[in-house]
Amino acid sequence: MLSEVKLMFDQIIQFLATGLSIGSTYALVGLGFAIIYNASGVVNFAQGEFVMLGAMSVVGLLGAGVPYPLALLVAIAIVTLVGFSLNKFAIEPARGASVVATIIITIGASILLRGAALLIWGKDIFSMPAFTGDEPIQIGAATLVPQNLWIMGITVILVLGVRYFFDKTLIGKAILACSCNKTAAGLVGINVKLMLLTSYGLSAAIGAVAGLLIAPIAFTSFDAGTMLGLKGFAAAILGGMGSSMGAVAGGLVLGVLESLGAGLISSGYKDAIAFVIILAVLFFKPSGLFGFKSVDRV
Amino acid sequence: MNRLKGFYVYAAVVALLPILFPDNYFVTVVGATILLNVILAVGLNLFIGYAGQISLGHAAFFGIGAYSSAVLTTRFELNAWLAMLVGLGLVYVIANLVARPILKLKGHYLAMATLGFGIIVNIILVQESSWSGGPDGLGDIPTLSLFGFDIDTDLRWYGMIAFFSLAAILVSLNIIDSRAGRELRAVHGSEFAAQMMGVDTVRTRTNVFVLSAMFASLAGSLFAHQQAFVSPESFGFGFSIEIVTMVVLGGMASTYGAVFGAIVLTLLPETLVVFEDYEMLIFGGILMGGMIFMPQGLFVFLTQKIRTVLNHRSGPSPKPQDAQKTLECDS
Amino acid sequence: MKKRNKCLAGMAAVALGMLSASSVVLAAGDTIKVGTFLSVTGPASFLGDPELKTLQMYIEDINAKGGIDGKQVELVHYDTGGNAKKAVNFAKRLIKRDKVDVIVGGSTSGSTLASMPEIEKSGVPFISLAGSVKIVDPVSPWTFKTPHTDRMAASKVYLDMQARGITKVALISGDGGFGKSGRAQSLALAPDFGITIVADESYGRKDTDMTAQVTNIRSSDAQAILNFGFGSGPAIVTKNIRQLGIELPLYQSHGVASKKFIDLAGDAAEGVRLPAAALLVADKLDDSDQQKAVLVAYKNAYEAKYGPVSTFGGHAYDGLYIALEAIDRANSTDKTAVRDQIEATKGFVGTSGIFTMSKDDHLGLGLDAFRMLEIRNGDWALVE
Amino acid sequence: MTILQAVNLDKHFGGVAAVTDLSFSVTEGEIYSVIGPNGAGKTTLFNMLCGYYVPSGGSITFAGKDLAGMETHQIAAQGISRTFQNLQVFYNMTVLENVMVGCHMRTRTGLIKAALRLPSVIREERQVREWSLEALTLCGLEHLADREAGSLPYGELKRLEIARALASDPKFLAMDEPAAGLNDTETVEMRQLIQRLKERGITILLVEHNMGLVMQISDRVLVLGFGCLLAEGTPQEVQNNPAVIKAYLGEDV
Repeated sequence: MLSEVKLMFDQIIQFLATGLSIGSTYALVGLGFAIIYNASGVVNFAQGEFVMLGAMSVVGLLGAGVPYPLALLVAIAIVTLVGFSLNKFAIEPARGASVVATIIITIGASILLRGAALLIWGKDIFSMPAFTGDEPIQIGAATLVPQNLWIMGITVILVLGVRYFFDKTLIGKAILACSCNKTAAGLVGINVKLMLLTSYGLSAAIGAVAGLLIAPIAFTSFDAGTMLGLKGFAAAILGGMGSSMGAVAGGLVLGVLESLGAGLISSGYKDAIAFVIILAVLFFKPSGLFGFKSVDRV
Repeated sequence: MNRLKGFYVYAAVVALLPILFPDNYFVTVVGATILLNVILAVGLNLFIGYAGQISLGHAAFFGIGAYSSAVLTTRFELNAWLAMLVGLGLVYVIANLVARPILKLKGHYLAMATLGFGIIVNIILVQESSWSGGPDGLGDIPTLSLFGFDIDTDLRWYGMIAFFSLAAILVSLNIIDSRAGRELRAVHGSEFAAQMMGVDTVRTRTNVFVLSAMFASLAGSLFAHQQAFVSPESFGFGFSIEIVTMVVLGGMASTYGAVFGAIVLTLLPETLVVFEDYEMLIFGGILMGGMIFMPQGLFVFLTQKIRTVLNHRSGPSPKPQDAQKTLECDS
Repeated sequence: MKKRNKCLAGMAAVALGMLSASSVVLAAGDTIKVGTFLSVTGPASFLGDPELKTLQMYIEDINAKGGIDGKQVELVHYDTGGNAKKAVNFAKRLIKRDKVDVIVGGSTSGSTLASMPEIEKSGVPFISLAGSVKIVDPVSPWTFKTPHTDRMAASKVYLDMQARGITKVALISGDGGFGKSGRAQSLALAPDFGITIVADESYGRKDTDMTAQVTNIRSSDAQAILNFGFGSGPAIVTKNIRQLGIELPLYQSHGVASKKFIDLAGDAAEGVRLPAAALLVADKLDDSDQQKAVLVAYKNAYEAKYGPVSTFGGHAYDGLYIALEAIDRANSTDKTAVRDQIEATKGFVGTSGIFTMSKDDHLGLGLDAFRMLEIRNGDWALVE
Repeated sequence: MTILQAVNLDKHFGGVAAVTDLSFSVTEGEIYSVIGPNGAGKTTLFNMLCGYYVPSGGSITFAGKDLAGMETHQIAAQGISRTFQNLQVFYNMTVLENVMVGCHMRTRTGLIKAALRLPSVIREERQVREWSLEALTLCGLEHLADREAGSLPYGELKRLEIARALASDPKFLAMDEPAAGLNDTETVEMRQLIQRLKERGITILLVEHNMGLVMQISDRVLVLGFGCLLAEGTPQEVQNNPAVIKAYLGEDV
């Protein structure tokens, strides 16, 4: 009896560890959603494609003989450029478009990017070497591969970095100012366009990093971004749209929910369980866990 | 009768095409798909375009309608028309049940909630294979029959779907041009002002959500009998997005816009097929370009263009749009 | 069931009467039209892509050699992107607009099953390239298939387990059509082989980590693990199993029968067993093996042009040749005649095995067509 | 006869008190104005009256009925209507349609009847059109009936809101700064319009910064300061009230 309890406990530890690792990638994708939403009020449904492009670029660069660490950096740079162009060529010209119109534009962008990836890299699934090998590590009752630790570690660093950026640096504060009131931000001399560009670049770069981190575990292919994009969106909404830290928390919660759902209830229904819980949260907190309700002045 | 001028022209075209081209794949097969999508788009347009809400899970109702018909006619050998009614009833109940919690939400939160609902329904269809047939789907669905005639050729299906599609457009036009339709648009314009005029906006939003869900359910039942086969992948997130795109790309808050969107979005992939691997790239580009350069939608864009051309011919006339623009700058 | 088949046959005959009247006029040209709809993009592109390449390569080859009965063969192709709804419309397009003589296609069971009602109604010979047993059981008059069924795969795996004395099995499957159908067959067949399923887990197509499911399997008392799925899922499962230090024998399905799986799973794939067509081990076959010549020829031709071969392209090879040989034997493209000749296929040596079809068997393969393979040193090896 | 009565109303947002212990009553048929500096709680008061905010304490009674717990549309059904400080026009409709929404409570047609467009619906539509044109005429907008609402200038939009409210045949109309942003001529027109409404027997609750307008047309005036009642009385009484003078002109005068 006691050993059964112990086994159950060990299992739950494993589920939690796995969940946190999956959740970290969701958190990064969600963070990307939150940054762009904050700066421009747009929900960028192409966020998942940044993740895919990051991983696919590394695969492509490795194939071209670029050394591993350099390939990682170049891939992030490439995706950042894609983020810049998305803002420049799709979001900026469509200023003043309705919420649904921007949703369609970003969905169009995601299809376009997927189509481009298909043409460049083909339909194959690609593997990517782990940062530091595949040898499993035992941590308490949980077994992880080193890549899991990389995922969680880099997520923590990035999240802290983003937080510092928005709280402490002038550019970060300027972006926040744009999100509150573009006209006012413009009046006090903030280059609103530049700030938007920065936030798209930043969010693309974070997406790319998420891609690099997850690919050694889950592989990559031209259509690998879609599902991660949806999960990231769910994470951002669960946390409260526009709250960066909320998105991170939302991602971690989502990952743990999925893992516990799969492990304890039913692996077939794990996504449904996660979504039911998200819906329940929204029912009681219509602006997400950490979002704030804005009151319209009438 | 001026009110329905456009409708009569459209109905005439829909009726004439198969008479002129009775054996043309693009008329009877693609045409039937277009007309089916018209039902979906026109229904969703009431919710998105007119009432100003968003739903990324509409394919779920399409699927519930389709599966109701499929399961009831194959497993319980129920009459197909009865099954269709049961499907409508089921969607009525489900839509009402989810509407209350979901419609409390606004904007992106509503988008997320409807998306989640759609995904949950899809997962159920995939997992509950004992009655749904799972991912492999359900086949051998009997066809519809009317007055003893089996609807078993593409031409007959075209006629059947055309009938319901025209009915859907007529209903939509009638509603928009009535007290109920003004309610919807008022909710979109200013929810609080609408309430102040005595509109129970929660009920209005629920009703239009349920109504557009029932349009989808009807389309689903027709789809199931037409294809004689249903599987969950036809009712997934991707298709929800496709319907929304029809509404938005065609032109929101315009019934003909939705019709136009359904036509364009059904024909586009059919034509892009020849581009093979380039299909996605081109399709994505068209979506983006369309929305960036014509944010008000294709239909509105084109009618405005035509109007400008006509106006130029008959001399300059005042443009109300300009006045609107100045106002937007003021506020 | 029987009654319905008769009914269908009757309907088909009527439809055929109407169709053949028109097709005589249209097919009077001197090409044989082979229609195909495949999942060249989308989640099942790993099936559709080699299938299309195979069809294109061999039709070009046949035409270069003078065609069939002096007629050139024309391929009409549409990409379904793995979407069943599109498959139905493209099947209609092939039949109504392109007026093809025979259809060889349908990469996934979903797209095949979806388009079957339409094809059966129109009465066009159809050779499916998808796995599910439902396609040919019960037999429909116009539909055939070339790949082994999932039921055969499960049987083959269970036989191997029996030989190793395994009675408790943990099942894990993808939640796509292939995985779900394979799971159903595995559950249904287990008692016949004295096997108990002690864990039954599943995963989504785009899941990135299956550790939670594998953890549950670890705590069951399974003696072996069986995974039905395709795409990246099985490779992730394989890696997760190793990560959690599980040493149990791991069986995969024929869904991973391509070199890609070994690439993706890497070292973790060592020792994995799976039932697959002999194509993967063509070079290692005994020279006396009837199939060897065909396999080596296909493998060399494909690899010279496109890279590593998979068994999926082989299904298209089998389908194409069964169809064309039937047309050749029928000396016409009359649909009933061609269908009857396909049914009369006897001892056709294909990549998946040796086909002998009949009115009641629209697959024509036996369990022996499957070979049990094991991954050793990053390559396939035959299990004796 | 008292038509509206507020007793000990309180409203605070978090720690900030917007309205404190406010009591007053409005008599049927009068023009009752509420004035006070910005942030005195006038709009908050309006929003509580209309059910947009829930009062933190106290009660509002209208024609003998407690409004507590009623939703905005239920309050509207009691015969209360309002106009908005920040315009809430339905920009996605024509001028006439805007006003037709106002007739909502006087008609019945639901979705199903509308979908089938039964003869009763057509009759009702005709009636609604008639009522709406009447309201537009009263506000001097009948010539703009078919224009898109978005194309109207500010002053006319203000009158459109009044026409829309009128179409609901209200007993009581709350107007939130109807003259704000209007030029002198428009203000005069607005004053005349408000007086016409009064003549039709509509009780008016007016919030306004234009003191000239308020003092000219009000029967009674309530002065708010920091959410509290400073004074109440006829325009003359209020103008001479030392507390009011202090609040408006500062401590030292």
